[in-house]
Amino acid sequence: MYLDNPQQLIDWHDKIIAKQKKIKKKILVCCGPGCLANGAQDIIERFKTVLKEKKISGFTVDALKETGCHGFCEQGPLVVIEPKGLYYTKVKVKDVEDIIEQSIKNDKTIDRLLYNDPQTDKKIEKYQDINFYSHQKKIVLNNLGNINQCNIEDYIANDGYQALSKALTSMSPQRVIDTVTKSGLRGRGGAGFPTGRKWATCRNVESDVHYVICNGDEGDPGAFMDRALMEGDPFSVLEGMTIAAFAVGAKQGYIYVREEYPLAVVNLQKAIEIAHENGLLGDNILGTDFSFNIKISRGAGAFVCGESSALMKSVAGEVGEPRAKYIRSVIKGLYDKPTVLNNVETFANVPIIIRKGASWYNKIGTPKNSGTKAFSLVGKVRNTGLIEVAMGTTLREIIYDIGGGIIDGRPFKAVQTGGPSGGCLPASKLDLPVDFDSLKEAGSMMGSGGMIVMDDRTCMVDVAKYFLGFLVNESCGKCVPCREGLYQLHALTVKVSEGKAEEADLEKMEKLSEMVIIGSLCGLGKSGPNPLLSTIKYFRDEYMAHIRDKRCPAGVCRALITYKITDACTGCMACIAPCPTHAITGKKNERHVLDQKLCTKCGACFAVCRYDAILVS
Amino acid sequence: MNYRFIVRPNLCTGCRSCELACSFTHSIDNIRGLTRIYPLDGGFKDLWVPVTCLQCEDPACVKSCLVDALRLNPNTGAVELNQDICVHCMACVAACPFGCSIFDEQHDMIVKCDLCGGDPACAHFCPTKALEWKPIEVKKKKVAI
Amino acid sequence: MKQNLDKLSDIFNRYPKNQESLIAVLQDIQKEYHYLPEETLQETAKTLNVPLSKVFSASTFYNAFSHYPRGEKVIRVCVGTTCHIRGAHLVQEQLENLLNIKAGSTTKDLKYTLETVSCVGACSQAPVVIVNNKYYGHVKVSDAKKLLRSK
Amino acid sequence: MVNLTINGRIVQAKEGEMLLTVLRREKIDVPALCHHDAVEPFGACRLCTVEITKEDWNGHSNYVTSCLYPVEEGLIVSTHSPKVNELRKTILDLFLARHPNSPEVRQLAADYGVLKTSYETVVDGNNCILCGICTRICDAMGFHAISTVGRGHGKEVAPPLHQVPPDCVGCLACAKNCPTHYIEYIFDNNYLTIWDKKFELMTCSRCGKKTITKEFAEYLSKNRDIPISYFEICDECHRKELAATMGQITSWEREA
Repeated sequence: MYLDNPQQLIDWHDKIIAKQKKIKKKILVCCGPGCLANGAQDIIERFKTVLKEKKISGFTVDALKETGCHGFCEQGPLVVIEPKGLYYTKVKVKDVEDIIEQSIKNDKTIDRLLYNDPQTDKKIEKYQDINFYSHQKKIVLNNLGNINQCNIEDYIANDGYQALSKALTSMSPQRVIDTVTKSGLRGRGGAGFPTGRKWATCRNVESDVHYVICNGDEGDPGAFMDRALMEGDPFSVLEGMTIAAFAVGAKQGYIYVREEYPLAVVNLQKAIEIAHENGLLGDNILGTDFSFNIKISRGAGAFVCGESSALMKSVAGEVGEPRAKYIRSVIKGLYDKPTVLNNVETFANVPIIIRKGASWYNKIGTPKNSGTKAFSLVGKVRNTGLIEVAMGTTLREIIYDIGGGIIDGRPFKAVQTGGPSGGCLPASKLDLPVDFDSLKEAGSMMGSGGMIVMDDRTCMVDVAKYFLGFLVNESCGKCVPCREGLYQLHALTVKVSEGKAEEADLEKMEKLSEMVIIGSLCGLGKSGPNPLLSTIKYFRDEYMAHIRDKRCPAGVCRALITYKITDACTGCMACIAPCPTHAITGKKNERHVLDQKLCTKCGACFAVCRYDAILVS
Repeated sequence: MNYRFIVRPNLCTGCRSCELACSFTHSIDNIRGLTRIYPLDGGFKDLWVPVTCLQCEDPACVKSCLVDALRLNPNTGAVELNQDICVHCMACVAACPFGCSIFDEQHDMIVKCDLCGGDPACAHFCPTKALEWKPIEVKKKKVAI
Repeated sequence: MKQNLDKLSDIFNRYPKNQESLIAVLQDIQKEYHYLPEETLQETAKTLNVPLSKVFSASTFYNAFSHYPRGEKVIRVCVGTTCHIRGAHLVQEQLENLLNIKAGSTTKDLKYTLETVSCVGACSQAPVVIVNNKYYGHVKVSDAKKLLRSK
Repeated sequence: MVNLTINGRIVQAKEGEMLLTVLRREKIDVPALCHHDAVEPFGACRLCTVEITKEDWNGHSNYVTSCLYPVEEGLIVSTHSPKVNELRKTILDLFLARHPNSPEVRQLAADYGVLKTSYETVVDGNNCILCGICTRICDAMGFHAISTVGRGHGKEVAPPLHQVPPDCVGCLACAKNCPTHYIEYIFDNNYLTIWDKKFELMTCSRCGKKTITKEFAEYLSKNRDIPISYFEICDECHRKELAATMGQITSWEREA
């Protein structure tokens, strides 16, 4: 339906609501990255065929919704039956028929598919009652579990495009900027620059052309919030960008999506086409004289392209080398024109702020850090998944209340935020409120929202080595401190992990880090040493153990550990085949023997042993 | 005030004072530069022609420069070569139809007459006024350009 | 190796002929041929009116592009942070040993290509291995052989 | 005009000028290996980094590359503060680890008191410091014959596909402006070879002297509207010819 004026949007909204009221039950199948990896697609196909075969009166395929990420990826694939909120976890294809028979045709609950609370050992029927959900505050991610991914009717039914309509009809661009400024929204990409101020600067630059770019190059390893948003709720991103374009006077926008997210590209493309068909993008949006187009620009696998000036070069089809930003990109950005660049989550916040007002948004979170933040809670935590919490929630609440603590009840060691630009925070910082300023002060940063929990089996030297290795691979190679400095820092961490370092090397690393930070051209180099510096700061003992005692306390650094087979060995022979060097020998039911000379310490035996008979020391 | 650079081959004795003056004036770190002016055999008996840049109206050297290192100095009327910009591609040396962009091997740079920034040393030292740097008399008739 | 270039014009027709389309075009070529044959780079330079050196520079800068033919089965080991601390490097090593190649290369018989990828955003399933775009979660070292056999 | 203080001295500069330009004009010795006036500033070598502050910055200072930093009113610049010197030393130390055999790098490092690298020497280090001057000049001249290839520590300068560069005309600008003289070229009788591409040289029809490559002359003739005949005579023979022509005129004048 092509919308010629704002009134038509309201009419359409009412019509959809009326239509949806007729659907008695909805089957929401999570199609987030985690559930897809676990086979959600097969489940959907099965639902479709079974629904067709059974021909239940009052039920068509319409009742089936392929939603975005529901968050609790650990328990996927997830199926939710609304309106009751029945929450089925780890659903398999063979369960589909059962679900339809029991819970759709009838009103029964299938006990075996319910979530089992590990603390109380009780089955929980509805997801609202699960700790993982009850401690969250879902604003931006709210649509994700509820609507069909690329269905504009679902989006409009959930108040979608009302913010755009409000902005275009009853607000001036300046008032839009004022509202965003007053809301206190800060860039969700990591650095936390006030969004309103960015827009105002861009608007005030005189130029024939302004651009709006959405940064969907979620490069931080261990983060997938933006992926979930782009795939599961693409219209909110488009709406946010359109409002931003209206505010700064842009006619052309770009969404830069990283190469590893093909589904995000497909869904965004679909959403853009649908928005065009309905007069919500393109010329004369909603019949006003405001026009805006969005083009998708695919990344091609370069972490550095998350940096704004590199991203703009990449959009222009060039090599993604950053340039020095003494002249900021809001003033001279893409093709040297004033450009607003925000990340996916920031744009997704905008429609909500415009719709509900700045003061409503302001009340969420803390005074200087309003709103919520989405995180991907992963690592050695029990409940991994996609979460959204109010700013200022403590790390402890996130890791223990929502995350359910560490896997296997092991001790918490550190939490890594901010990806390769962030740092590792130790247990003493667990009560730190999560916001831009507190994390930065503690030596880490918000980053785009990856939160990786580590237990005592994670070696901090190894983590620092990992991140530096990552950055050496991802550095564009333009400036010397980053190209050569990070390379040498990585070489030094390798030296530590091999037990070949001296105490003086630690100081050398700290000094070189400082020089890389002040000397590098872009954010990648300037924040690159953070994982190293934060681990040296909080886990100095562990470094000293590697250097002085030639010992890796976590049992990770290969040069410093040995694998041994203990008396617990039952002689099950499970470890013999996986050993790539045939270092393990033994007969059935007899204790196996590991030849240390042949052992390459690959950990294959350790991973398969079910009797904890392999000891790492 | 406007000046003009006058060359009178019939007055040239081939004493090569101009060469010396040019070379000394363009010294770098007390090493003499390559002369930008050459008194050459004019073809007749005892006729010398001091050959130097004619500061053409539509200079081939400027056209040949791909990095814009050669520019007209509106104050002196000389086409000057900015050494900081020059990339030593030798295009101007090859392109000048009068051979007046020259490669100075000693200093590893391309040189050409710059009229000494508005006071050419060669004219100063020419004993016979074969080279002269003279103010232009204001003409009454002016042609609108 | 001469490549069939017929599909190239289809790819070019999808985009405006300018530098802005360069990366998209290269991606489509990569998708079509599974790598970037030399001739396609030359054609791209000509068609988009971008210097060949710029095309080559971009195609070597970005990780997504390969200049050599890839195997029938492309195995990508996610080495994102979560996968790393859950042992992805061990899986990678096991695959390297089994295939007798290093990550980033292809077996001589062009059957397998082993690559690493920095994060595919499926961290809750860590470690993750992707075989020809199919995701395998919670992979163990001992699963390596199974992965090679998988379809 | 803006006023700024450089190492305690008040200096005037034009608005929009880059700090390094001002420093060079004031004869303040700040090293820079990736700077060339023919091309846009790049900010890759970071050696020209200086410390800047302003009176109202409350003692906070910032480190910026002077080649890229536009001058501002009231800027207070120190070009050799302890931190800046330490940074330069570190960069030269890193350079020395990667390019141990480059005389230019060794000289500059020695000037800053770095005689031996304190880091691990990079095994396959060559003398290319990846300053990008060659590729940027090649781009500025409009040839785009060479470019950087790859990224990160393995980045290199190379012709496309690592083959003979089709767009190269053999102007030699890349080689002649390389700060470490890494790019090789060979003159051999009538030929010049660079980037493995062999070029025929123009020969003076009078004296037989070799000038620029034929391809370069043809390029200039075609794109810059210069008669090809100009390139057929060397500069010396051109001068002789001019003298002979002028010998027939008594005097000539040009207004200046």
